[in-house]
Amino acid sequence: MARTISYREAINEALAQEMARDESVIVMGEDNAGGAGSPGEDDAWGGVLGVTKGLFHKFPGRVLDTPISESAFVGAAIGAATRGQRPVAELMFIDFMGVCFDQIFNQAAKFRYMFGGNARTPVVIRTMYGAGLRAAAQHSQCLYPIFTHIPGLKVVVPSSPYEAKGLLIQAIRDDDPVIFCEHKALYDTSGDVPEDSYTIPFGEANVVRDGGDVTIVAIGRMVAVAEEAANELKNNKIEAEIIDPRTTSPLDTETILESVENTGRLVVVDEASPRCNLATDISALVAKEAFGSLRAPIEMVTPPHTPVPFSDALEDLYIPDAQKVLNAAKAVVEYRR
Amino acid sequence: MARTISYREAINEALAQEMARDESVIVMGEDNAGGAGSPGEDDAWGGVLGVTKGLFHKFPGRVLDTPISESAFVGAAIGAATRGQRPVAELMFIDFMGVCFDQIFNQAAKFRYMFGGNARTPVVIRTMYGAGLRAAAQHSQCLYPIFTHIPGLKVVVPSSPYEAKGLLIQAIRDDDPVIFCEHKALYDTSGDVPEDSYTIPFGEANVVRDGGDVTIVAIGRMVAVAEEAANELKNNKIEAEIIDPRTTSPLDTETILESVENTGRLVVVDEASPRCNLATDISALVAKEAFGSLRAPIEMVTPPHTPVPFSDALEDLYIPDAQKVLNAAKAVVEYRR
Amino acid sequence: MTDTLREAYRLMRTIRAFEERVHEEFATGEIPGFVHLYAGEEASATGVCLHLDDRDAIASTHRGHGHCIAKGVDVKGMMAEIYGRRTGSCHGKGGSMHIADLSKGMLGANGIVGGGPPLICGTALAAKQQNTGGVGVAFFGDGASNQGTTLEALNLASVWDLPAVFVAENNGYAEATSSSWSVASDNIADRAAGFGMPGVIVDGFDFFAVHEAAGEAIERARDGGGPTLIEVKFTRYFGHFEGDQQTYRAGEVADARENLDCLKRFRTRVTEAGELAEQVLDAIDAEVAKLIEDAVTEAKAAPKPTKEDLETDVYVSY
Amino acid sequence: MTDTLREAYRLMRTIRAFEERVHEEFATGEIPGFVHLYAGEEASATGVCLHLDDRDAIASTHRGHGHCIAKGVDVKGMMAEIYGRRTGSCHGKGGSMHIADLSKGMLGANGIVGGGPPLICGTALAAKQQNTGGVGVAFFGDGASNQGTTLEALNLASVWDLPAVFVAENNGYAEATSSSWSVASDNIADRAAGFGMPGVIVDGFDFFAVHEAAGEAIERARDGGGPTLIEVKFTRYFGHFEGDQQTYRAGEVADARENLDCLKRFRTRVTEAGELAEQVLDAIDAEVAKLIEDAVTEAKAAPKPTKEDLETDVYVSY
Ligand SMILES: Cc1ncc(C[n+]2csc(CCOP(=O)(O)OP(=O)(O)O)c2C)c(N)n1
Ligand SMILES: Cc1ncc(C[n+]2csc(CCOP(=O)(O)OP(=O)(O)O)c2C)c(N)n1
Ligand SMILES: [Mg+2]
Ligand SMILES: [Mg+2]
Repeated sequence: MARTISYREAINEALAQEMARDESVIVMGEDNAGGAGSPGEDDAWGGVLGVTKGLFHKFPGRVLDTPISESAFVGAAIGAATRGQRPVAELMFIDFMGVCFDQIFNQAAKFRYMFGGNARTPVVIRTMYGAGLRAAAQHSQCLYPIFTHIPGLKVVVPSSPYEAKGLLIQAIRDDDPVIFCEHKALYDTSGDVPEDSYTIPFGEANVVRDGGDVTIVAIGRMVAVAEEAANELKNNKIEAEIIDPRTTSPLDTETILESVENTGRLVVVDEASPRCNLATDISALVAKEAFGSLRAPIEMVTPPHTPVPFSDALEDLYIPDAQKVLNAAKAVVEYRR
Repeated sequence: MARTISYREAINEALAQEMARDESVIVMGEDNAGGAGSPGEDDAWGGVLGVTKGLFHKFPGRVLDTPISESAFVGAAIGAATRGQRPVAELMFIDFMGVCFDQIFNQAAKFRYMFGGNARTPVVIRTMYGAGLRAAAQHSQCLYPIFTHIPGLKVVVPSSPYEAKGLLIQAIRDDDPVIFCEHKALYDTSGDVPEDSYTIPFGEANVVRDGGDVTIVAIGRMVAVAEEAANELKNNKIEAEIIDPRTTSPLDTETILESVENTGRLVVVDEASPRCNLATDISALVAKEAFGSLRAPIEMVTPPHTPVPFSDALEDLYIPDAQKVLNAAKAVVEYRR
Repeated sequence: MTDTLREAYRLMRTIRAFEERVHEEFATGEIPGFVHLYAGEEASATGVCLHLDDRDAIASTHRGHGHCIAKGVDVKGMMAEIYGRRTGSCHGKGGSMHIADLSKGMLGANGIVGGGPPLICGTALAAKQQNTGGVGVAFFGDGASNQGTTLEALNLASVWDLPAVFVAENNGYAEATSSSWSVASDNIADRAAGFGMPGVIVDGFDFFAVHEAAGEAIERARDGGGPTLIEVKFTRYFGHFEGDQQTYRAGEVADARENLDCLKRFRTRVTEAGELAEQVLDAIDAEVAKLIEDAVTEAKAAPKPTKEDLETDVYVSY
Repeated sequence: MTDTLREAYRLMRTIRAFEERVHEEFATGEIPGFVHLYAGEEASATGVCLHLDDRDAIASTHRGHGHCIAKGVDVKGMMAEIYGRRTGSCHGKGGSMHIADLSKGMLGANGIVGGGPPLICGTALAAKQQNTGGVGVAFFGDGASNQGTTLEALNLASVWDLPAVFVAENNGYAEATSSSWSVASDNIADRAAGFGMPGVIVDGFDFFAVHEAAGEAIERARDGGGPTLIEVKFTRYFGHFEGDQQTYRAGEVADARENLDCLKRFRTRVTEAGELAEQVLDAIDAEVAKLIEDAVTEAKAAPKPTKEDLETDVYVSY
């Protein structure tokens, strides 16, 4: 039965259900319980934005607080994954990957290949990304293009509570290292989510909305922005098809290419910095594989090539919004060679 | 006057000339002299492949060995850059960025923006990238797409001794943080290099070869691979224009677009892993900005989405070669809608 | 000496008043983003920075307001920055976690735990290369003392024999996690020996203790005697960030505010010793109150940055 | 006990013979890539790993051959791997720097200095969660002791009270850089106190000393007594990697080979004590020589991987 719950609750529920189902699932991160060694409440935080709250008492000994030592505890999650655990480590903000990236991209991601197939590293790294909370340049980045670049990693970018739950359960059961990217501005959004456990397979895009005039591929929080734009486009008699890849690695190239073969037009909406991001990745895919169907330039809607600004006035300009998607879609639909 | 010297010598000469010219230039890295605290020779290594050899005695006190603490010494270079030095720090292999990326992308790259323009961080990080030396998965990566993704960084990828010298001198004089990527398989290649100091401006591509049938954009060591292919293409009566961007950030979009407007066909050759790399970046640029001129799908020649294998037999298959470039170029030239 | 005392009090009072006010203003919802307050810890920034001058640089943390004020960053610019205004220290682009003024040797608050210590190896190296007699000071928390970047920096500073001082501000918590749990040694200062430098522990509520320990370390650094690790122990008065319910804590804050407060102790000591009169201190309080009031008023009235500002300041040239 | 001694000698001799032979073969130009030899350090890997069994995991370094052999990785597979053959431990995909056998609890040589210690916190955590009595052992060099990842791992292991042992193999150099310079404390073991664990120093040329210290640490770990840092001091016999001219060194290697060599000392001690006969040791030498000879012959004759192998083994499923 589906109820309406938040993205935060959906993630918490996925963790709780998998922990109940499989003893080898453990959770770790800074203040994932909160209060280690402190005189007061011992599940005081449940992560900085409360996502893991309550798990500590439900699963004694399986929710571990950590020192601020991301290399050590992310590495520990990886090491434990090679020895029969299914750890879910929380990298509080994706922006902190710079202090622990080695363990992720040179260790976890490469074990299986370097060791000739003789390794299995079922670790999940949950991490919070994205702009919108006035958290400034070091706490607002997307950075999933960097993880997508790395062979050996899987990268998940859930756009709603429903995707968050199903994709996280899949991530935990998956035998490869997974980077699970949660948009901080989505935690308080709600949606219908089945109570029972379910998985959403990786590499299968969701066609959020059908339409024959233009294909809009949008990542993570940008899916909602694309939907807003599509509603407006409809008023302009333009039917947009919206594709949410859900995982950027693997990427469901087929669904994207089929759609563009039908519409002939593509807009990619990516909140990540514009160089070497998913917008370029998907544009390039289409320019190579569906060139014959393309009837207009491929538009990319992204932020500018700048760090994320602090001031609300600037951050609102920085983040791609529905108006920019609308303009891009109109431009490609109206394009004449 | 130009002489023939190696890529390694060109880099060494650039460092020596800038150190002689400007007292604030200092060099640091693991064994950049080599022999600190040891009983024998005190300039024993000059870096792991001898690139900085000899500078230690020429510039007393200005070539610093470091412990294996990349975060600390790369951070130190960055901190020193904010206080009047022009440090050139060596990150021995670009693959090691995972233990020090934070200092590069959250500190150096963002200072100027976060501080509202009130910062200047003239640091150069020299680093060795690329496959071909049977150095396996953790010592053979390209990774410049990751740095290119980050606003605030400049990224340089010299393809020859001539570019190496001119671009490194520019990097040292530049007031922004620069990632200077040296291909390890190029160190022993030679070319004509002026003895006098000179700079090559950033963001200005080099048109290595003119041609009207197809544009080949190639990065770093791939320029030579593209040239090999172009010679073969000529035998097939296909004239390829080869563009070496020289810097991936800033990128000389104009030269690339102009060329494609003329040829109508594009092949991008990038040694980096295929997802979210420079090949996708440049493809996307062209699919957006020069769509009207495009007469064929954009081909990308890259390695597969795998870590770099160790065995020579596999590594040779992994690295893009002239045959693959040739095939791609032929495919786009022969393409009929 | 009276001047120093007066200045010490003025700085500590300014920090306290600034933070108490930001705390109030944050509750109104007008201040965007994450804000971490330094109230209770004033003696550390002040006791250290009073020894510093233009040759010297400091690196701060996410809890940076106190360090900024102590190193001389303009208070009105800071307040405007926290409000995201164009008139702010960083023109509204940085916010609370990134206030900086490089012209004052203030290398920035830092959103990355452990981000500062490596940078300070660099400013100290620059001072050494340029023979200025300058020192670099890295402030970092107990939580940051477990970050590899911090530990590497301690070793590098020793190996390079740098004029650097590492100030570990142990306020008992990293977010909700107790330092008694997260720091595996009894004291952070116990780590100094492993990196070849002296380690000192001081009572962070006692301005004079901090001032003295910092003075020794900084003098040694200036004289070529290498780095020192100083652990300052105290408590923060507010939550980790504004909004923190602090259910992990017991009554330590009330006790500290009542019995240990650095401003109270300072006042008692200097008045009892006859070094400064109550009226002098009261006058400073009034002066500071006005400054903060004006800072808030001006910040609220100031314009926000605009479209034209979005893409500037990324590079010096591009 | 005799069995243990025999096994100890066999392992040390195997490592020595393996490395001496790789040294010779590398000179012929047939071995691709970077190769770092462990000769001289045999007592460390052997003295530690003899205490380990299937419950236990180790993480190694770029100088990994010795750890692999001591933890039971197949020698022929290793040799084939170094030659880049399809029959190698990693099917030719890893090479010298990445030999691993997870089924044996050998988590891999590692091309990243400091890569292993965090992983070992994880294997130790897994053992603890699963209550197997297993331990995790991280081998790392003096150079790696300055890498933040290593230092963080020490603290985490203490904080989580993990059954882990950290073995700092101080061979005097990181590449050409002396550990007396790069490690700011007198000993790496001096760092243990700062991370709340015992620190022990042993003579790395003395198998018995290593074996005893490791035994104590591993027993304590298995019993829930938490982690230990053991510093093993010795010298590597070859250059940092094959090709290193070693101009930074003085006569320490000749001296060590002559007077300190772990195999020589072991032989003298066990024969003089009447624990093992010369003939027994000679027989092991002969057996090992044949093994290595066969390993090289087979490796050279083995096929290389092919196009079909290039894109496999990236993911379990994709
Ligand atoms: C690398 C990194 N990890 C985690 C965080 C999130 N974080 C911000 S402040 C903080 C606690 C810091 O504790 P401490 O160093 O003791 O400083 P305090 O807040 O007590 O002043 C944490 C975990 C971060 N900003 N950077
Ligand atoms: C993060 C990282 N930095 C630098 C290197 C290059 N490197 C490989 S081995 C080595 C020296 C290691 O010294 P030590 O830890 O003492 O081990 P030893 O070689 O003496 O066994 C260096 C600097 C690396 N592989 N990884
Ligand atoms: Mg703290
Ligand atoms: Mg060593």
